[in-house]
Amino acid sequence: MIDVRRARIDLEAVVDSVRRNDAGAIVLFVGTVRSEEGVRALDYEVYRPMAIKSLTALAERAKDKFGLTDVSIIHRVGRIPVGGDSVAIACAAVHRAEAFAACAWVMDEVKRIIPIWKTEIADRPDRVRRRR
Amino acid sequence: MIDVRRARIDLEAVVDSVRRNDAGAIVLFVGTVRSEEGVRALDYEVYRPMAIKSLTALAERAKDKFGLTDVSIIHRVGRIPVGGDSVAIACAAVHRAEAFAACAWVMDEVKRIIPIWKTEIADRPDRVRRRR
Amino acid sequence: MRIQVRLFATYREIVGSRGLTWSARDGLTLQELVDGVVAKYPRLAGHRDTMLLAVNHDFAPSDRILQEGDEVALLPPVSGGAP
Amino acid sequence: MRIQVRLFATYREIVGSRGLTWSARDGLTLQELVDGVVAKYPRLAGHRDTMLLAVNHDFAPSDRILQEGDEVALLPPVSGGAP
Repeated sequence: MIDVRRARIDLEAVVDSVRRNDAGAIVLFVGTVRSEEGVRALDYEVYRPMAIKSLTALAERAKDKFGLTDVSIIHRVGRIPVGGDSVAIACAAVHRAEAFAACAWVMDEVKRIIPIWKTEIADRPDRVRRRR
Repeated sequence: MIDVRRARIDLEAVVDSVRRNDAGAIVLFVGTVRSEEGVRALDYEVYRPMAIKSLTALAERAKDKFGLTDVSIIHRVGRIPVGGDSVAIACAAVHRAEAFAACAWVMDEVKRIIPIWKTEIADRPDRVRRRR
Repeated sequence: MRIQVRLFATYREIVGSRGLTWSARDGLTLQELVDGVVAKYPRLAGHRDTMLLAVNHDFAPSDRILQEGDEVALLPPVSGGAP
Repeated sequence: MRIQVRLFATYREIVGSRGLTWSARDGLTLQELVDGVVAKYPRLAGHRDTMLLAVNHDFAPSDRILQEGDEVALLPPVSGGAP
Protein backbone atom coordinates (compact mmCIF):
# COMPACT_ATOMS: atom_id res chain seq x y z
CA MET A 1 0.00 0.00 0.00
CA ILE A 2 1.40 3.35 -1.10
CA ASP A 3 -0.46 6.57 -0.39
CA VAL A 4 -0.15 10.29 0.19
CA ARG A 5 -3.28 11.56 1.88
CA ARG A 6 -4.77 14.33 3.95
CA ALA A 7 -6.67 11.96 6.27
CA ARG A 8 -5.30 10.65 9.55
CA ILE A 9 -3.18 7.47 9.17
CA ASP A 10 -4.81 4.25 10.46
CA LEU A 11 -1.80 2.37 11.88
CA GLU A 12 -3.61 -0.93 12.32
CA ALA A 13 -4.59 -0.83 8.64
CA VAL A 14 -0.98 -0.10 7.64
CA VAL A 15 0.26 -3.13 9.59
CA ASP A 16 -2.54 -5.30 8.23
CA SER A 17 -1.66 -4.29 4.67
CA VAL A 18 1.70 -6.14 4.91
CA ARG A 19 0.53 -9.24 6.81
CA ARG A 20 1.14 -12.60 5.20
CA ASN A 21 1.29 -16.01 6.85
CA ASP A 22 4.87 -16.59 5.72
CA ALA A 23 6.16 -13.35 7.32
CA GLY A 24 7.13 -13.70 10.97
CA ALA A 25 8.25 -10.10 11.52
CA ILE A 26 6.65 -6.73 10.88
CA VAL A 27 8.40 -3.46 11.72
CA LEU A 28 6.30 -0.29 11.70
CA PHE A 29 7.88 3.16 11.81
CA VAL A 30 5.67 6.07 12.83
CA GLY A 31 6.94 9.63 12.46
CA THR A 32 5.06 12.21 14.49
CA VAL A 33 5.06 16.01 14.68
CA ARG A 34 7.21 16.71 17.71
CA SER A 35 6.38 19.62 19.99
CA GLU A 36 8.77 22.51 19.73
CA GLU A 37 8.78 25.96 21.28
CA GLY A 38 6.36 28.22 19.42
CA VAL A 39 5.08 25.56 16.97
CA ARG A 40 1.56 24.18 16.99
CA ALA A 41 1.45 22.29 13.68
CA LEU A 42 3.33 21.50 10.48
CA ASP A 43 1.95 22.08 7.00
CA TYR A 44 3.10 19.39 4.55
CA GLU A 45 3.06 20.25 0.86
CA VAL A 46 3.47 17.51 -1.75
CA TYR A 47 4.11 17.13 -5.49
CA ARG A 48 1.62 14.30 -5.53
CA PRO A 49 2.10 12.46 -8.84
CA MET A 50 5.88 12.45 -8.40
CA ALA A 51 5.59 11.43 -4.73
CA ILE A 52 3.36 8.46 -5.59
CA LYS A 53 5.68 7.42 -8.42
CA SER A 54 8.80 7.75 -6.20
CA LEU A 55 7.24 5.91 -3.26
CA THR A 56 6.09 3.06 -5.53
CA ALA A 57 9.62 2.72 -6.96
CA LEU A 58 11.13 2.99 -3.45
CA ALA A 59 8.90 0.16 -2.18
CA GLU A 60 10.05 -2.08 -5.04
CA ARG A 61 13.71 -1.26 -4.36
CA ALA A 62 13.24 -2.06 -0.66
CA LYS A 63 11.63 -5.42 -1.45
CA ASP A 64 14.52 -6.36 -3.75
CA LYS A 65 17.30 -5.05 -1.52
CA PHE A 66 16.10 -6.67 1.73
CA GLY A 67 13.99 -9.58 0.47
CA LEU A 68 10.84 -8.24 2.11
CA THR A 69 7.54 -10.05 1.71
CA ASP A 70 5.76 -6.66 1.58
CA VAL A 71 6.13 -2.96 2.37
CA SER A 72 3.66 -0.09 2.80
CA ILE A 73 4.42 3.63 2.91
CA ILE A 74 1.79 6.21 3.84
CA HIS A 75 2.60 9.91 4.11
CA ARG A 76 0.07 12.36 5.46
CA VAL A 77 0.04 15.90 4.03
CA GLY A 78 -1.77 19.14 4.81
CA ARG A 79 -1.85 20.54 8.32
CA ILE A 80 -0.77 18.06 11.03
CA PRO A 81 -0.95 19.19 14.66
CA VAL A 82 1.76 18.50 17.24
CA GLY A 83 1.48 14.82 18.25
CA GLY A 84 -0.10 13.81 14.92
CA ASP A 85 1.43 11.13 12.68
CA SER A 86 3.06 12.39 9.47
CA VAL A 87 4.39 9.12 8.06
CA ALA A 88 3.98 5.37 8.59
CA ILE A 89 6.19 2.69 7.04
CA ALA A 90 5.53 -1.03 7.54
CA CYS A 91 8.03 -3.68 6.42
CA ALA A 92 7.30 -7.41 6.64
CA ALA A 93 9.90 -10.16 6.30
CA VAL A 94 10.44 -13.80 7.17
CA HIS A 95 13.03 -12.75 9.79
CA ARG A 96 13.20 -9.59 11.85
CA ALA A 97 16.72 -8.38 10.96
CA GLU A 98 15.67 -7.64 7.37
CA ALA A 99 12.45 -5.93 8.50
CA PHE A 100 14.33 -3.58 10.87
CA ALA A 101 17.07 -2.75 8.35
CA ALA A 102 14.59 -2.15 5.55
CA CYS A 103 12.29 0.09 7.60
CA ALA A 104 15.16 2.37 8.68
CA TRP A 105 16.48 2.52 5.11
CA VAL A 106 13.08 3.33 3.61
CA MET A 107 12.60 6.21 6.08
CA ASP A 108 16.04 7.61 5.14
CA GLU A 109 15.07 7.44 1.47
CA VAL A 110 11.70 9.11 2.12
CA LYS A 111 13.52 12.08 3.65
CA ARG A 112 16.09 12.10 0.84
CA ILE A 113 14.05 11.80 -2.36
CA ILE A 114 10.29 12.14 -1.89
CA PRO A 115 8.99 15.59 -3.00
CA ILE A 116 7.34 16.69 0.24
CA TRP A 117 8.08 19.92 2.14
CA LYS A 118 7.05 21.14 5.52
CA THR A 119 6.36 24.57 6.98
CA GLU A 120 6.04 25.29 10.68
CA ILE A 121 2.78 26.85 11.80
CA ALA A 122 3.47 29.06 14.77
CA ASP A 123 1.27 29.42 17.80
CA ARG A 124 1.41 33.17 17.09
CA PRO A 125 0.10 34.05 13.62
CA ASP A 126 2.99 36.42 12.79
CA ARG A 127 5.59 33.64 12.93
CA VAL A 128 5.92 31.10 10.11
CA ARG A 129 9.12 29.49 8.96
CA ARG A 130 10.20 26.61 6.81
CA ARG A 131 11.90 23.64 8.33
CA ARG A 132 13.84 20.77 6.85
CA MET B 1 3.15 -0.68 29.41
CA ILE B 2 4.39 -4.18 30.21
CA ASP B 3 2.10 -7.17 29.94
CA VAL B 4 1.89 -10.90 29.36
CA ARG B 5 -1.64 -11.80 28.40
CA ARG B 6 -3.83 -14.40 26.73
CA ALA B 7 -5.92 -11.83 24.85
CA ARG B 8 -5.16 -10.62 21.33
CA ILE B 9 -2.68 -7.70 21.21
CA ASP B 10 -4.20 -4.30 20.25
CA LEU B 11 -1.38 -2.75 18.20
CA GLU B 12 -2.89 0.74 18.11
CA ALA B 13 -3.06 0.71 21.93
CA VAL B 14 0.58 -0.41 22.15
CA VAL B 15 1.68 2.49 19.94
CA ASP B 16 -0.53 4.94 21.84
CA SER B 17 0.99 3.80 25.14
CA VAL B 18 4.40 5.29 24.18
CA ARG B 19 3.16 8.50 22.53
CA ARG B 20 4.47 11.77 23.93
CA ASN B 21 4.62 15.16 22.24
CA ASP B 22 8.41 15.35 22.60
CA ALA B 23 8.98 12.02 20.79
CA GLY B 24 9.18 12.31 17.01
CA ALA B 25 9.77 8.61 16.28
CA ILE B 26 7.99 5.41 17.27
CA VAL B 27 9.16 1.99 16.11
CA LEU B 28 6.79 -0.95 16.62
CA PHE B 29 7.96 -4.53 16.22
CA VAL B 30 5.28 -7.19 15.73
CA GLY B 31 6.22 -10.88 15.87
CA THR B 32 3.69 -13.22 14.32
CA VAL B 33 3.27 -16.99 14.20
CA ARG B 34 4.62 -17.89 10.78
CA SER B 35 3.01 -20.67 8.76
CA GLU B 36 5.08 -23.81 8.57
CA GLU B 37 4.39 -27.23 7.10
CA GLY B 38 2.19 -29.23 9.45
CA VAL B 39 1.77 -26.50 12.09
CA ARG B 40 -1.51 -24.75 12.79
CA ALA B 41 -0.71 -22.87 16.02
CA LEU B 42 1.88 -22.33 18.74
CA ASP B 43 1.23 -22.77 22.44
CA TYR B 44 3.15 -20.25 24.55
CA GLU B 45 3.82 -21.12 28.18
CA VAL B 46 5.06 -18.47 30.61
CA TYR B 47 6.51 -18.21 34.12
CA ARG B 48 4.40 -15.12 34.63
CA PRO B 49 5.77 -13.36 37.74
CA MET B 50 9.35 -13.75 36.51
CA ALA B 51 8.38 -12.69 32.97
CA ILE B 52 6.71 -9.50 34.24
CA LYS B 53 9.68 -8.73 36.49
CA SER B 54 12.21 -9.38 33.67
CA LEU B 55 10.25 -7.36 31.11
CA THR B 56 9.94 -4.42 33.52
CA ALA B 57 13.69 -4.47 34.16
CA LEU B 58 14.37 -4.87 30.42
CA ALA B 59 12.23 -1.80 29.62
CA GLU B 60 14.21 0.28 32.13
CA ARG B 61 17.53 -0.93 30.71
CA ALA B 62 16.37 -0.04 27.18
CA LYS B 63 15.34 3.47 28.25
CA ASP B 64 18.73 4.07 29.87
CA LYS B 65 20.81 2.51 27.12
CA PHE B 66 19.11 4.28 24.18
CA GLY B 67 17.64 7.37 25.84
CA LEU B 68 14.09 6.38 24.93
CA THR B 69 11.16 8.52 26.00
CA ASP B 70 9.12 5.35 26.56
CA VAL B 71 8.91 1.63 25.74
CA SER B 72 6.11 -0.96 25.88
CA ILE B 73 6.44 -4.73 25.64
CA ILE B 74 3.40 -7.01 25.33
CA HIS B 75 3.75 -10.78 24.95
CA ARG B 76 0.75 -12.93 24.20
CA VAL B 77 0.66 -16.45 25.67
CA GLY B 78 -1.59 -19.47 25.34
CA ARG B 79 -2.57 -20.83 21.92
CA ILE B 80 -1.86 -18.46 19.02
CA PRO B 81 -2.92 -19.53 15.53
CA VAL B 82 -0.77 -19.10 12.42
CA GLY B 83 -0.86 -15.41 11.45
CA GLY B 84 -1.57 -14.26 15.02
CA ASP B 85 0.67 -11.78 16.84
CA SER B 86 2.80 -13.23 19.64
CA VAL B 87 4.73 -10.13 20.71
CA ALA B 88 4.62 -6.36 20.21
CA ILE B 89 7.38 -3.94 21.24
CA ALA B 90 7.02 -0.16 20.85
CA CYS B 91 9.97 2.19 21.38
CA ALA B 92 9.61 5.98 21.27
CA ALA B 93 12.49 8.44 21.02
CA VAL B 94 13.20 12.01 20.00
CA HIS B 95 15.05 10.74 16.90
CA ARG B 96 14.44 7.60 14.89
CA ALA B 97 17.92 6.01 15.01
CA GLU B 98 17.59 5.35 18.76
CA ALA B 99 14.05 4.00 18.36
CA PHE B 100 15.12 1.50 15.67
CA ALA B 101 18.23 0.34 17.55
CA ALA B 102 16.36 -0.01 20.84
CA CYS B 103 13.45 -1.98 19.35
CA ALA B 104 15.77 -4.54 17.70
CA TRP B 105 17.80 -4.86 20.92
CA VAL B 106 14.72 -5.34 23.11
CA MET B 107 13.44 -8.12 20.84
CA ASP B 108 16.83 -9.89 21.03
CA GLU B 109 16.69 -9.65 24.84
CA VAL B 110 13.10 -10.94 24.94
CA LYS B 111 14.24 -14.07 23.10
CA ARG B 112 17.33 -14.41 25.30
CA ILE B 113 16.06 -13.91 28.86
CA ILE B 114 12.25 -13.85 29.22
CA PRO B 115 10.90 -17.15 30.62
CA ILE B 116 8.48 -18.05 27.84
CA TRP B 117 8.46 -21.32 25.87
CA LYS B 118 6.60 -22.40 22.79
CA THR B 119 5.26 -25.72 21.56
CA GLU B 120 4.08 -26.38 18.03
CA ILE B 121 0.51 -27.56 17.65
CA ALA B 122 0.31 -29.82 14.63
CA ASP B 123 -2.49 -29.91 12.15
CA ARG B 124 -2.64 -33.66 12.90
CA PRO B 125 -3.27 -34.40 16.59
CA ASP B 126 -0.54 -37.09 16.86
CA ARG B 127 2.27 -34.62 16.11
CA VAL B 128 3.47 -32.15 18.73
CA ARG B 129 6.99 -30.90 19.12
CA ARG B 130 8.81 -28.18 20.98
CA ARG B 131 10.45 -25.40 19.08
CA ARG B 132 12.96 -22.73 20.06
CA MET C 1 6.84 24.52 -27.88
CA ARG C 2 5.21 24.93 -24.48
CA ILE C 3 6.54 23.48 -21.23
CA GLN C 4 4.59 23.31 -17.97
CA VAL C 5 6.74 24.42 -15.01
CA ARG C 6 5.67 23.39 -11.49
CA LEU C 7 6.89 25.27 -8.40
CA PHE C 8 6.80 24.18 -4.75
CA ALA C 9 7.30 25.52 -1.23
CA THR C 10 9.80 28.42 -1.18
CA TYR C 11 9.93 28.63 -4.98
CA ARG C 12 6.15 28.85 -5.20
CA GLU C 13 6.24 31.72 -2.70
CA ILE C 14 9.01 33.55 -4.59
CA VAL C 15 7.28 33.24 -7.96
CA GLY C 16 3.83 33.79 -6.46
CA SER C 17 2.32 30.89 -8.41
CA ARG C 18 2.14 27.08 -8.41
CA GLY C 19 3.03 26.91 -12.05
CA LEU C 20 4.07 28.67 -15.23
CA THR C 21 3.55 27.89 -18.90
CA TRP C 22 6.90 28.48 -20.60
CA SER C 23 7.23 29.07 -24.34
CA ALA C 24 10.53 27.90 -25.80
CA ARG C 25 12.30 26.94 -29.00
CA ASP C 26 12.65 23.26 -29.89
CA GLY C 27 15.74 21.56 -28.45
CA LEU C 28 15.76 23.60 -25.24
CA THR C 29 17.60 21.85 -22.41
CA LEU C 30 16.40 21.67 -18.83
CA GLN C 31 19.42 23.82 -17.86
CA GLU C 32 18.40 26.53 -20.32
CA LEU C 33 14.83 26.50 -19.08
CA VAL C 34 15.98 26.92 -15.46
CA ASP C 35 18.31 29.77 -16.53
CA GLY C 36 15.32 31.48 -18.15
CA VAL C 37 13.07 31.06 -15.11
CA VAL C 38 15.80 32.31 -12.74
CA ALA C 39 16.44 35.31 -15.01
CA LYS C 40 12.77 36.21 -14.81
CA TYR C 41 12.57 35.63 -11.02
CA PRO C 42 16.00 36.71 -9.72
CA ARG C 43 15.16 35.82 -6.10
CA LEU C 44 15.43 32.16 -7.17
CA ALA C 45 19.14 32.64 -7.96
CA GLY C 46 20.28 32.07 -4.36
CA HIS C 47 18.55 28.64 -4.44
CA ARG C 48 20.24 27.43 -7.60
CA ASP C 49 22.83 25.24 -5.82
CA THR C 50 20.27 23.20 -3.89
CA MET C 51 17.54 23.09 -6.54
CA LEU C 52 16.39 19.61 -7.66
CA LEU C 53 14.95 19.14 -11.13
CA ALA C 54 12.33 16.70 -12.38
CA VAL C 55 10.76 16.06 -15.76
CA ASN C 56 7.47 14.17 -15.96
CA HIS C 57 7.72 13.09 -12.30
CA ASP C 58 11.28 11.75 -12.38
CA PHE C 59 14.49 13.45 -11.39
CA ALA C 60 16.32 14.51 -14.55
CA PRO C 61 19.84 15.70 -15.44
CA SER C 62 20.23 19.33 -16.48
CA ASP C 63 21.28 18.44 -20.05
CA ARG C 64 17.94 16.73 -20.68
CA ILE C 65 16.38 17.98 -23.92
CA LEU C 66 12.79 19.02 -23.35
CA GLN C 67 9.81 18.00 -25.46
CA GLU C 68 6.49 19.69 -26.16
CA GLY C 69 4.11 18.99 -23.27
CA ASP C 70 6.81 18.06 -20.73
CA GLU C 71 6.06 18.85 -17.09
CA VAL C 72 9.17 20.30 -15.43
CA ALA C 73 9.30 20.69 -11.65
CA LEU C 74 11.69 22.92 -9.70
CA LEU C 75 12.05 21.33 -6.28
CA PRO C 76 13.55 22.79 -3.11
CA PRO C 77 15.45 20.29 -0.94
CA VAL C 78 12.81 17.81 0.25
CA SER C 79 11.88 17.49 3.91
CA GLY C 80 9.23 14.79 4.28
CA GLY C 81 8.82 12.33 7.08
CA ALA C 82 9.23 13.03 10.74
CA PRO C 83 11.39 15.84 12.13
CA MET D 1 13.18 -25.96 55.53
CA ARG D 2 10.83 -26.20 52.59
CA ILE D 3 11.56 -24.89 49.09
CA GLN D 4 9.00 -24.51 46.30
CA VAL D 5 10.34 -25.81 42.98
CA ARG D 6 8.64 -24.66 39.75
CA LEU D 7 8.99 -26.60 36.51
CA PHE D 8 8.25 -25.49 32.95
CA ALA D 9 7.83 -26.85 29.43
CA THR D 10 9.96 -30.00 28.87
CA TYR D 11 10.88 -30.27 32.57
CA ARG D 12 7.22 -30.07 33.58
CA GLU D 13 6.48 -32.91 31.16
CA ILE D 14 9.38 -35.05 32.46
CA VAL D 15 8.44 -34.58 36.12
CA GLY D 16 4.72 -34.75 35.40
CA SER D 17 3.96 -31.73 37.56
CA ARG D 18 4.16 -27.93 37.53
CA GLY D 19 5.83 -27.88 40.93
CA LEU D 20 7.36 -29.75 43.83
CA THR D 21 7.71 -28.95 47.53
CA TRP D 22 11.28 -29.89 48.46
CA SER D 23 12.33 -30.52 52.07
CA ALA D 24 15.95 -29.70 52.78
CA ARG D 25 18.47 -28.98 55.54
CA ASP D 26 19.38 -25.35 56.26
CA GLY D 27 22.25 -23.98 54.18
CA LEU D 28 21.38 -25.99 51.06
CA THR D 29 22.75 -24.43 47.87
CA LEU D 30 20.83 -24.10 44.62
CA GLN D 31 23.33 -26.52 43.05
CA GLU D 32 22.60 -29.16 45.73
CA LEU D 33 18.86 -28.75 45.27
CA VAL D 34 19.15 -29.25 41.50
CA ASP D 35 21.34 -32.33 42.11
CA GLY D 36 18.60 -33.73 44.33
CA VAL D 37 15.82 -33.07 41.84
CA VAL D 38 17.83 -34.55 38.96
CA ALA D 39 18.64 -37.64 41.09
CA LYS D 40 14.93 -38.16 41.68
CA TYR D 41 13.98 -37.52 38.02
CA PRO D 42 16.94 -38.95 36.04
CA ARG D 43 15.43 -37.95 32.66
CA LEU D 44 16.31 -34.36 33.59
CA ALA D 45 20.04 -35.23 33.57
CA GLY D 46 20.43 -34.76 29.83
CA HIS D 47 19.12 -31.18 30.18
CA ARG D 48 21.57 -30.18 32.90
CA ASP D 49 23.93 -28.23 30.58
CA THR D 50 21.24 -25.92 29.21
CA MET D 51 19.16 -25.54 32.40
CA LEU D 52 18.65 -21.97 33.67
CA LEU D 53 18.04 -21.38 37.36
CA ALA D 54 16.01 -18.68 39.10
CA VAL D 55 15.27 -17.91 42.74
CA ASN D 56 12.32 -15.69 43.59
CA HIS D 57 11.89 -14.62 39.93
CA ASP D 58 15.50 -13.65 39.26
CA PHE D 59 18.25 -15.67 37.61
CA ALA D 60 20.59 -16.96 40.34
CA PRO D 61 24.08 -18.51 40.46
CA SER D 62 24.28 -22.16 41.47
CA ASP D 63 26.18 -21.40 44.73
CA ARG D 64 23.24 -19.36 46.01
CA ILE D 65 22.30 -20.49 49.54
CA LEU D 66 18.57 -21.12 49.76
CA GLN D 67 16.23 -19.82 52.45
CA GLU D 68 12.96 -21.15 53.84
CA GLY D 69 10.11 -20.18 51.52
CA ASP D 70 12.30 -19.53 48.45
CA GLU D 71 10.71 -20.21 45.05
CA VAL D 72 13.21 -21.97 42.81
CA ALA D 73 12.50 -22.34 39.10
CA LEU D 74 14.18 -24.78 36.71
CA LEU D 75 13.95 -23.22 33.26
CA PRO D 76 14.59 -24.81 29.87
CA PRO D 77 16.22 -22.50 27.31
CA VAL D 78 13.68 -19.77 26.67
CA SER D 79 12.00 -19.30 23.29
CA GLY D 80 9.65 -16.34 23.45
CA GLY D 81 8.90 -13.82 20.77
CA ALA D 82 8.45 -14.52 17.11
CA PRO D 83 10.00 -17.50 15.30
